[in-house]
Amino acid sequence: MADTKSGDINTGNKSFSEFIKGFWKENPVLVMLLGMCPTLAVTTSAINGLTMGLAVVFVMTGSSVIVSLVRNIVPKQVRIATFVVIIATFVTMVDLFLKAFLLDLSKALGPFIPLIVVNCIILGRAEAFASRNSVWLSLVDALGVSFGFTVTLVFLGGIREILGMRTFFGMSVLGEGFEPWVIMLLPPGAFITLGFMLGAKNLIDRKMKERKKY
Amino acid sequence: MSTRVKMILILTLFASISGGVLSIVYLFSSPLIEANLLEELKKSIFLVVPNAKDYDEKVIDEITYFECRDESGSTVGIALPARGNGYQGVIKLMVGLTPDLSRITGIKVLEQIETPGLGGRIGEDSFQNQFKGVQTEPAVEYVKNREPEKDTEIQAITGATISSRSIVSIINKNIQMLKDAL
Amino acid sequence: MKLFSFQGGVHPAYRKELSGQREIKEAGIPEQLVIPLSQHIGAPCEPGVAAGDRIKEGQVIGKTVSFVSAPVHSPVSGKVKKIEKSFHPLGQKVLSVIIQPDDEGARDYMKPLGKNASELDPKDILTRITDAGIVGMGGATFPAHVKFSPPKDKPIDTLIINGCECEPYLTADHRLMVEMPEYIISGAKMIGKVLDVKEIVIAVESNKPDAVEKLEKAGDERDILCVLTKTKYPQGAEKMLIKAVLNREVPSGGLPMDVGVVVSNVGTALAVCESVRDGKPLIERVVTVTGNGVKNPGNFFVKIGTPVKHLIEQAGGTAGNIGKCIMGGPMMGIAQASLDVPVIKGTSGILIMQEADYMQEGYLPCIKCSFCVQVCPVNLLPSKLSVIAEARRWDLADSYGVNDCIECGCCDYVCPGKRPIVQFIKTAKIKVREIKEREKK
Amino acid sequence: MEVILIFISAVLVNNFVLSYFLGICPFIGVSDRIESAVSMGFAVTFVLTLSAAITWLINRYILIALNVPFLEYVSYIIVIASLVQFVEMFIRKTSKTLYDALGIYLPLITTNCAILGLALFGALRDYSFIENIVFGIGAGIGFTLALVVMAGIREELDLADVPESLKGAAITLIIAGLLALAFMGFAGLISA
Amino acid sequence: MANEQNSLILSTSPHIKSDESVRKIMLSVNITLVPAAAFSVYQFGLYTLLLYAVSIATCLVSEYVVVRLRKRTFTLNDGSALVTGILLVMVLPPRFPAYGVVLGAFVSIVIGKQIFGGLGNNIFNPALIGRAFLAATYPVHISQWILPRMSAAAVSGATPLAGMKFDGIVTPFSDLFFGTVSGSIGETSAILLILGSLYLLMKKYIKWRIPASIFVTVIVLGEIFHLINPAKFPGPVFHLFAGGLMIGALYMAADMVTSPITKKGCVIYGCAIGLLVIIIRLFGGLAEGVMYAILFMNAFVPLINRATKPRIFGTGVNHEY
Amino acid sequence: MGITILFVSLASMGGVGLILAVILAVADKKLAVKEDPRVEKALEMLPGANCGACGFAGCGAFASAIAAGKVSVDGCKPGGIDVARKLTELLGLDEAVSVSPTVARVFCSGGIKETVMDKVYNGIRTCISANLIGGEKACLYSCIGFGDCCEVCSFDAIHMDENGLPVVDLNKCTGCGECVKACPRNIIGLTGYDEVVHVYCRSFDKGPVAKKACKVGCIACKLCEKDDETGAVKVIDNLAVVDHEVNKAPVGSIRRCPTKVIRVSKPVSGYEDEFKEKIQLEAFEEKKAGTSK
Repeated sequence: MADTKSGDINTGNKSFSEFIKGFWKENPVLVMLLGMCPTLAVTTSAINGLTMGLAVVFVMTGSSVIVSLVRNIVPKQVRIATFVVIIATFVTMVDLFLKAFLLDLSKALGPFIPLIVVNCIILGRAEAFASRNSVWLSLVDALGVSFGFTVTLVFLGGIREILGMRTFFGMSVLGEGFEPWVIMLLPPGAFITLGFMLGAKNLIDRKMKERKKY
Repeated sequence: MSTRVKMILILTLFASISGGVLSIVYLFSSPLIEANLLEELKKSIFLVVPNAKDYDEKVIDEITYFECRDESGSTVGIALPARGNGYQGVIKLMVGLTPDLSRITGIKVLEQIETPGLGGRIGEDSFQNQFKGVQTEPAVEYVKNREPEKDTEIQAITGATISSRSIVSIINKNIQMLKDAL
Repeated sequence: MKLFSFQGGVHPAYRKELSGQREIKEAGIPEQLVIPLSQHIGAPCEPGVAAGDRIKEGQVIGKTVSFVSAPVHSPVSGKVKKIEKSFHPLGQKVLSVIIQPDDEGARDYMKPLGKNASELDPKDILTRITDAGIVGMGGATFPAHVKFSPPKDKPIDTLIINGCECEPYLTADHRLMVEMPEYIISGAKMIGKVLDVKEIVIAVESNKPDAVEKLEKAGDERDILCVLTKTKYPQGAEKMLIKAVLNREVPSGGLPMDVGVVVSNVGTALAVCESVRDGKPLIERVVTVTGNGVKNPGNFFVKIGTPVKHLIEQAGGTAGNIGKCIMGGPMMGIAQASLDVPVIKGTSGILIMQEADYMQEGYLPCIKCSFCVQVCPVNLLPSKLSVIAEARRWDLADSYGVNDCIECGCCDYVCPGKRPIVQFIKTAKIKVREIKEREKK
Repeated sequence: MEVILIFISAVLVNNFVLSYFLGICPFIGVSDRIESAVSMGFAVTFVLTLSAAITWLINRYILIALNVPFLEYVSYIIVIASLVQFVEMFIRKTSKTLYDALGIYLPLITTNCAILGLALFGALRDYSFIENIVFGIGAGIGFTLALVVMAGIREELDLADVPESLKGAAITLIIAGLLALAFMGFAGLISA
Repeated sequence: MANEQNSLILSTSPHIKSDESVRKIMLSVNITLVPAAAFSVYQFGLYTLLLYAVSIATCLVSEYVVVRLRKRTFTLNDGSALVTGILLVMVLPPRFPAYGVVLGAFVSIVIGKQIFGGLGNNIFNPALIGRAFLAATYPVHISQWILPRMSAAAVSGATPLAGMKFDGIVTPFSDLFFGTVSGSIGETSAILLILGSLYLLMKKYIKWRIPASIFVTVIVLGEIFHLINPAKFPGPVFHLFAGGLMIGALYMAADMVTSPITKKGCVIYGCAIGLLVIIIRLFGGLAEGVMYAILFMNAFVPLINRATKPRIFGTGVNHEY
Repeated sequence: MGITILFVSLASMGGVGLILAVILAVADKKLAVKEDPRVEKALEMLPGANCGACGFAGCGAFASAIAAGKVSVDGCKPGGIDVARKLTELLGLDEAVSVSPTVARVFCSGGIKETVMDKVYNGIRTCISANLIGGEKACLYSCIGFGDCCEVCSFDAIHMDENGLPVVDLNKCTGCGECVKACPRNIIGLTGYDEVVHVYCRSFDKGPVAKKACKVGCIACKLCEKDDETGAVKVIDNLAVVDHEVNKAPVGSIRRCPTKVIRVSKPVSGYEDEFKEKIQLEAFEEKKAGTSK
């Protein structure tokens, strides 16, 4: 995946490029199609997206670091089991934290906070990256990917919130004249919006590639 | 050390570390969480039973309800948690009743996943407030496209007959169950 | 009378009135004849003459080299001009003998065997059929003697003489049946004798009652049964005809003989009769020249090797701006690239269409109307096949039975999106074969 | 009756994929061919049913009995992960054909949110043991249904002129949205 | 090098084509919809005419724009967008806001049809996608009914199905048949829809097995439930003529592009739609389920087609004779 | 209370972990299945285009075959020599691999401008379909020009030019041979990188016929044979053929050819040196001057 052959971000600073690639080139949602479940489920508003994103940032950095630390002592047969235990521990922490301090958000995100455990992004990065790289690189990678994830979630949540409720982060953005599209808050709206986001990304990529060619 | 022994050790170790860490976190957070939950419960109870200042949790025939008292300690009403299926999924309510269960003093929708903007409007105050003072005998009813006439009637949300009907039937069912139990 | 029929099929405008009532005329001898050495399915012949040789009418000019092949005879007396690769109606270039006719009229026919089938030895008849270079004249051009010698484990009980002529426009077989019923009946009996069948059935479409009348009059009720089939295309397709008349289904990938049947065209029966009775090899056939691109459509006795151009002149010359020249009928015929191609043994008609007739301008995506599914006589899903071929998913084509397609063109005809379904299927067939061959390696 | 409602709800009204967004990753990944969709569906249904039973037992006899509810996620996931791994090893050893048909999908199932989601929802709703198993089967069938239908549509669209940028995951998501729209007709079936 | 004047045209057989065309089919569908559409304008007022105009215009413009953007051959004149535009309005409530219709028409064409690759490739019926999208987008507007001009007296504006479901009111058969009831713009008059579709059936532009099997299933199941509990469940005739069953079965379920191509498949598809209609109408939360039943079954069409591939001639039979 | 929970958690999770770990350990022992780890590694080395040029269903199947030693390491055409070397290393083979890289070349020069179009084709615009009835051009051996070859190329290495002829981008071409398979008239062939002199015509028609159909076809005049000092060029069956075993450029033939169908192709980047060795630069320069006119 991480082929640097095309080398379009060649800053010479490897950790920076590891960080930045999670936003576009290896965006976990739009390119790797990982973590779809929370992406679709919680993005009824931008704030939900942001919270979920930050929760993932925490879990991911935490578990990446730990996984990277213990990567050499875990035998391969129990690798996945061990990794998920580590991840689940962090998730439970987040969950308890939200319940203790941010009850409303915790309720809004419902069972999707625990489902971070099985968010393929985290396990995927743990397997593919953290279990093979140093702690520092794993940390940077985790931060990059999880921030990419967060940005995507906020974006998707923003679109759905604006069209579905006329607001963005609770602030009214579309006037009273616009009748909210309820569908945006429902599952079909989530699927369709994300589908078109993916399409738009592919389109932009293709246009950029074409421009490069000529 | 053979891989298999190592395997067993590692997994056991990680699992218990995880258990340990979490229990510590839990010990710190659980008072906060419990306080939160209690606060919420109180809020909903006091909302549906006006004048209530305190309550006792009671269980009868596996039905939990809250008997509410005012400052003087006399019973001013009963708060009954109710649940049932709505249009899309489970609806959870808190229903406030007069001590003799004859009238509703208020309701509060605690959880619901009805269609936003349609059935979801059962969560709006304008809908919930209708229930204040509604008689429960013989049963709560809903009417459509016109103003309620009788004391037992509330007006359904336009276009969301099912959700309105669900609320009404959940209330009726749970009150009936409580009545039978008492 | 019961009309025999099958599932599916279409009924396009038949346009048989253009040439149906015209008696068969002699087309005469053209200035030059081009006789391809491969006019049949199977191994091409080797030239039996050299450039400059003088030859007689009926003389062998192409010799067979294997069993599945048929010799080629000179249709005229004259001189061999040259032997070179030349355009064949099927599109490729094949080795052909080019003959400059003279007016000496020298003949070299075989010895007549006799008139009456019952008095003849089946072996003699079969040898004669082999020597006369007779092939299936309905268009398939499969060497007749091969068809008439089925393996021992495949007994034949029924011979069907195919007089359906379901292709629109064509009337050659119709005229033959009306004008020469005795020959056809006697030819049918000869073939029946060779195959030792229990029953001979002549199947004619219900739009040719005059032909049936003549045939019935000529034939002997006890020996030969005339049946009427429903007028619809492709009633004359071998498999459909067997299904309609006998309700037997030729297995997928199999031949009529797998169900104990041999089907022969009326033209073939005529040719067999002529070769046995008169010793005349297959050097001439009836061709319908029709379509609105010619002034006087009609039916002609044509020497094999006559260029299309000559026939158009015989039919009164071209009318309007010619768009297409089709060898065969409009449903299964082959569009020709030039008017110089010769008539071969399998040519039943030449259809000249004006440019205006030919309307096709691109095609639409499949709208799944299922018209094609309803008309497909072999129960395929042509629409699906066409879409598969369009998307180049050759791997799927096989599982949708592309090789069972008989290319009758019904699907293509009814398609409201004007999709070239048959071409898609033909392409897919080629690709599937290619891939299979590659896998075998 | 309750059991039937749970089943219908899990299959149609609150389909795991189309209204809870559970198991989207394999839904997108494995829905390109009908054969693999069917295999995947069976594998998921099997694991769902099995884990519905096991997680119910854990919930009842460890989490509630020992009063350690905060260990819910960790204990569920460790069991699920091990279970899937065990099943994979078992199938691989016992049946080559089954492994070829299902085995390759099994590792994917560990990270299938549907499994953990089922355990969590089941615990949340206080289902009885039987109800929980029915819920598991229903969820599995619902998942299979959505997956197979999607595979059928995608095979069809393979032959269609879909806009280049929408090919693959994008069009799959949009179709999922349209399917979710179609499934909305079943809303209210459980309220009767 | 320039073509010579007398070059011949080459193409594979067959060289003749029937005079059916996609355009002809689509236009026939449009024309046969006209009586019911005209009746709807009379019944619900000129406002519906505006909706028709807006819907058709949006459909045509969206189709034009998308096709241009995709640089594909221009298919506007095949008339399929027109069909979508008309049908979309026919299944909406009479006072649906015009901006909603614009959105619905746009969604029908773009999401319902063009993203699948345009004409012939869509999996779902575009008009129904538009309708379902609008139902989810504007849930309030989609359930607001008005009384038609020739109302048969009922007081409330509820549709016969909603009246039956929620209030137990049975609308007389003749009102249903002639369409003097409340309901979606174009669905009320069963007689006009049947008359229109007769021509299409005659021309075989409708796969007759689909509406036939829908009707049979609805009648049989309706009768069974009616027998079980006549008070709660209305009779089969009511089911047949109430709500959108007629327009759904004749014009939407039988839509060529989104229905099975095999004969057996059509029957299975029709029966399943009938079954779902009855289930949703009798047990679901909605009063009317035709639209969802059709959309749901549209998704199954590829599977149905695959499962009902006809037996190819000469395969799978005993060849002994 | 706190301590109890801590102990209970430690014990319960530890217990669960222990039980599961034991089960997995036992399963690992009892249910172990051996698999060649090299398959996965080999797969990683392959280009992953699943082009099928190796004759297997895809890269995965090829990787299995490689690991099983069933197929030679140079089986992957697109991967070329690099992949072959890596695979050799992986398998621990000693043998030195020498893969001669190949590229596709189009052996027809008759585009729209040069070839006579004497018929109108009406049907599917693909070569394979058009070939069913002969296409539009008079020459039956010519490029049909509908671009089937471009369509099948996974590497974006072949495109149609304005003259309706496909042009191979030699730097992108991997020699997988998909275009060769796609061309119904066999005018695309795989040739070595370093084989630079070719006859760009595949017509077996006799001189006059070929001449009538196309301005730039081989007319079998045999002048190339006459002027060939190397003995590499022969006219067989009305078509000139260059024998690449004769490792010298037939400069005389290139100069003499009246229709210029014997030509020198451009060198592939990275192979310029070998190219220079094979052919005297002089001939190449002359050719360049010729085309720029």
